[in-house]
Amino acid sequence: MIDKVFPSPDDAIHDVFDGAAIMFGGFVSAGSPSNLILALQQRRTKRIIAIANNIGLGDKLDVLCEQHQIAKVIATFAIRASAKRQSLFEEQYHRGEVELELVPQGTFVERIRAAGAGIGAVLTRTGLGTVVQEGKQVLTVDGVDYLLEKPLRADFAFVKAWKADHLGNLVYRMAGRNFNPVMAMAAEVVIAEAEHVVETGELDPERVGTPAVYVDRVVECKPLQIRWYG
Amino acid sequence: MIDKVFPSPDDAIHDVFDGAAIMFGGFVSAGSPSNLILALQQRRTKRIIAIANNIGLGDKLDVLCEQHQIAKVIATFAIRASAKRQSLFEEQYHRGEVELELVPQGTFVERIRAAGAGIGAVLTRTGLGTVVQEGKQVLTVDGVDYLLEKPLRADFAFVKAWKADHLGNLVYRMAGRNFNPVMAMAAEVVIAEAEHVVETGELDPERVGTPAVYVDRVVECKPLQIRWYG
Amino acid sequence: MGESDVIGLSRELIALRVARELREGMVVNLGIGLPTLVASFLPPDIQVLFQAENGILGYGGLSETDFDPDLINAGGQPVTLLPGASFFDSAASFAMIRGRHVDVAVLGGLEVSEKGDLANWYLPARGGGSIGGAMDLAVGARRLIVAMSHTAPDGRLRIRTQCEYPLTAPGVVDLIVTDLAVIEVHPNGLFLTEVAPGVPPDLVDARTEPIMQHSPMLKEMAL
Amino acid sequence: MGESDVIGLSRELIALRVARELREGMVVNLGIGLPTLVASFLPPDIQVLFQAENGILGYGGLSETDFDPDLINAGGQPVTLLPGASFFDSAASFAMIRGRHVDVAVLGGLEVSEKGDLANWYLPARGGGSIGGAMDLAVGARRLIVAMSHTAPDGRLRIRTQCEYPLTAPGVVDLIVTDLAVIEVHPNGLFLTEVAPGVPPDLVDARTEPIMQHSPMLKEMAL
Repeated sequence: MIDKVFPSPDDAIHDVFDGAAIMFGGFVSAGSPSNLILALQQRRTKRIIAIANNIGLGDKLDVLCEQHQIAKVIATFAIRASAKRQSLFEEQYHRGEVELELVPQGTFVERIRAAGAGIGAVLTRTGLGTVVQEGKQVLTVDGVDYLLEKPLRADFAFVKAWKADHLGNLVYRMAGRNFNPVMAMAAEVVIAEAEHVVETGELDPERVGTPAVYVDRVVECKPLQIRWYG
Repeated sequence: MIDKVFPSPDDAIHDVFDGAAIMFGGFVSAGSPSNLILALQQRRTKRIIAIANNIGLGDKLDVLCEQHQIAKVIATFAIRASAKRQSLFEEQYHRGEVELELVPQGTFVERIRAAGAGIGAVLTRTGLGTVVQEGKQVLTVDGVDYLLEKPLRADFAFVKAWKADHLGNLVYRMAGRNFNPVMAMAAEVVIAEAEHVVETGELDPERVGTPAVYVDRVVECKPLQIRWYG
Repeated sequence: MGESDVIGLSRELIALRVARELREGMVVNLGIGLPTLVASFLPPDIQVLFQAENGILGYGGLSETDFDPDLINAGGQPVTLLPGASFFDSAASFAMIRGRHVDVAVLGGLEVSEKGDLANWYLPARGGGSIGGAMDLAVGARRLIVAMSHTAPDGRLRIRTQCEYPLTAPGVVDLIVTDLAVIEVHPNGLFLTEVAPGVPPDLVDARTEPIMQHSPMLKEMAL
Repeated sequence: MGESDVIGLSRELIALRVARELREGMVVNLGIGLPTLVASFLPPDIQVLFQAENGILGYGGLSETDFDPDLINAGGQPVTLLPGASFFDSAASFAMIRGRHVDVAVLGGLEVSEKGDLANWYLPARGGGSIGGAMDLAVGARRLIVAMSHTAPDGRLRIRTQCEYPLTAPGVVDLIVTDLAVIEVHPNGLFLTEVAPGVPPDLVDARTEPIMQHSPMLKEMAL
């Protein structure tokens, strides 16, 4: 019987290498693979290219900046409107110590989906006439201009589910879906933390949000609380 | 309170006009809006452009050929391997009475999704080096060739759900999903037949397959049995 | 400046005025900040579906009681669910937005040009900013309402001939609602249709860089 | 021709030979017709996930009892579910296929060229055909196995220097399993690796248009 369950977050991420591009699911407090991120901090993996919707004060991802583990962030949300409390990432960004590629959120998720779905590029009107357009091809289809945005893939994806089975099926809860299902399609190795791991066959096939084919490893973890400073 | 429920299939399709492009959800016996199709037969709507995965002997869609209601079919499956029993559509196609645009199934569904999702075109390797490529632009992204396939939209979409609420949320059952969720995104007017209509609030938000925003009209119908000759 | 600083609408009244634009059955996305307040001022007889780009359709007010990390709006705030709500992933959410299935988006603004260009993501003072869902909402929503204070805290004009800050999207704004006025963006320029109670039209003109046409129906806002 | 017509594998034995190619944990899509039979010949100790492009991962054998219209494979046949199955829509299903998440696709064939071109959708005799999911599977599957009779019922050669029928996809076939032989498609041509019990290699050569290399390990199939 196929069994993808690993005993600990550390075991589950054993082969993450320095310089790896890693996708992190989650939107602020919802569906964030916090335990896997903390295991990454423990391992002191270096020069990470972090692909995540948001990095900010209160995000577990920001913790990776403590030891300067992140070289580059590809995100939609990284610099906050208020300068009152800065994240570690913001401090390092303003000092020029980390690179930031800011992507519109719809383009971000669609580029990831394209990578997972074998689509060559995304044609979107989002970003036309803005700095997002810089260096990109504009394509006209039936008289309408679109930006050509390339697929975004990674070496690893860290995702968070509510439930998982031993086969690797994932069930999400409420707004905990967000980027997790598409990221699980777009990385070489997909590692899922789940609040509950159940026997294969116990999940309702109608409720599976990520089919087992996409998931390489599963680890059961109590979710960590995230305090977001919006 | 928003209430999208109509009393009968005929009421629900009252404004379908001659020459309309209509998407029909369903894959063979699963998730086919058979009651809406039969209402369309009753209305004798003419020159229909039918966008459906399959049309064949046993499909309710084939019934529309009895009175030559269909002018053109855009489908993935229309001509069967066996010549033993032909559908009405096949007979009319071979006599040159109806037009057929055959599309690879993955391209078919992705073109519909693109229309619904505001994506300018689909870049896919499927169809390259085949007759599907004829007349289409080939685009090279990072050294790989792709066919540029245009979005596919319609005036109406007829979809079939297991359950619906008065607000227009749809819940699908098993392989009854197929093309229904994407077609519901890609048409001006979306009409859903559902086996069970329940009060708004009774559906599990986690199980909604098509959010209410996409659905204009709902009608409760006993599903009709479909006998498929494969 | 002394007197004029206290005229005009509060943030809550701006939100209330924006809420008047919403109609039964509309799908509405509210941006972070001031726009979030709009939900609180919806007339009780109108059923609107609020979309949160992080994957909820049909959420209700903010949740005052317990915090469920999986039930938040796009600003990270805990929300409640209304009957008929649904959840979906971010790909589906932005398909909904980009595909023009959201009837109205209400966003905050830093600058709006007379051509309807919007700048609302890059903060020059911070040397950076975050795009989030703003560019997709600006381009995808069928109608875009910008809710903001008419001028910046330092008095800088925000409604301009041309935006100076990096754009969120060009030519997308349909309506501007500020503490001083309601302004429509037409193909041939800005159109002043309402002023806040006690605000003379020439004050609005003085605090708006481009020349606006005044509607023949120009009136004081009914709040 | 008389004698030779009865040599070679039955459809079931072709399916059995194909099933030997499958490994624990693989995601496998079986085309309509002969390939469907492969599921019945899977060794019991191997867990494979069968994908049906109409939106099922993890289905089992055909359902002999009652017919549920919503639980069918891509051929429209009623199937059973195995523990760990899941459902998804067609967009998600072809994302899975096109995105190279299907390890093996087994398709029927009308013609295969020495370059691995596949023709399997257009039926000249019918003046038409149906593409279905074949083109996406041919392009998207990590490994493509074609299972077919070595020659057409009228004796026409199916393994050809060039396909004459309209292509499903060029250069996609990895392995051909027929009633007579197992043939690998290499960048430099075809490679005969196995013959059916009692079938001499030169018979396979005679019924194959392009010249094949014979593997130094060429052997009779173990069934």
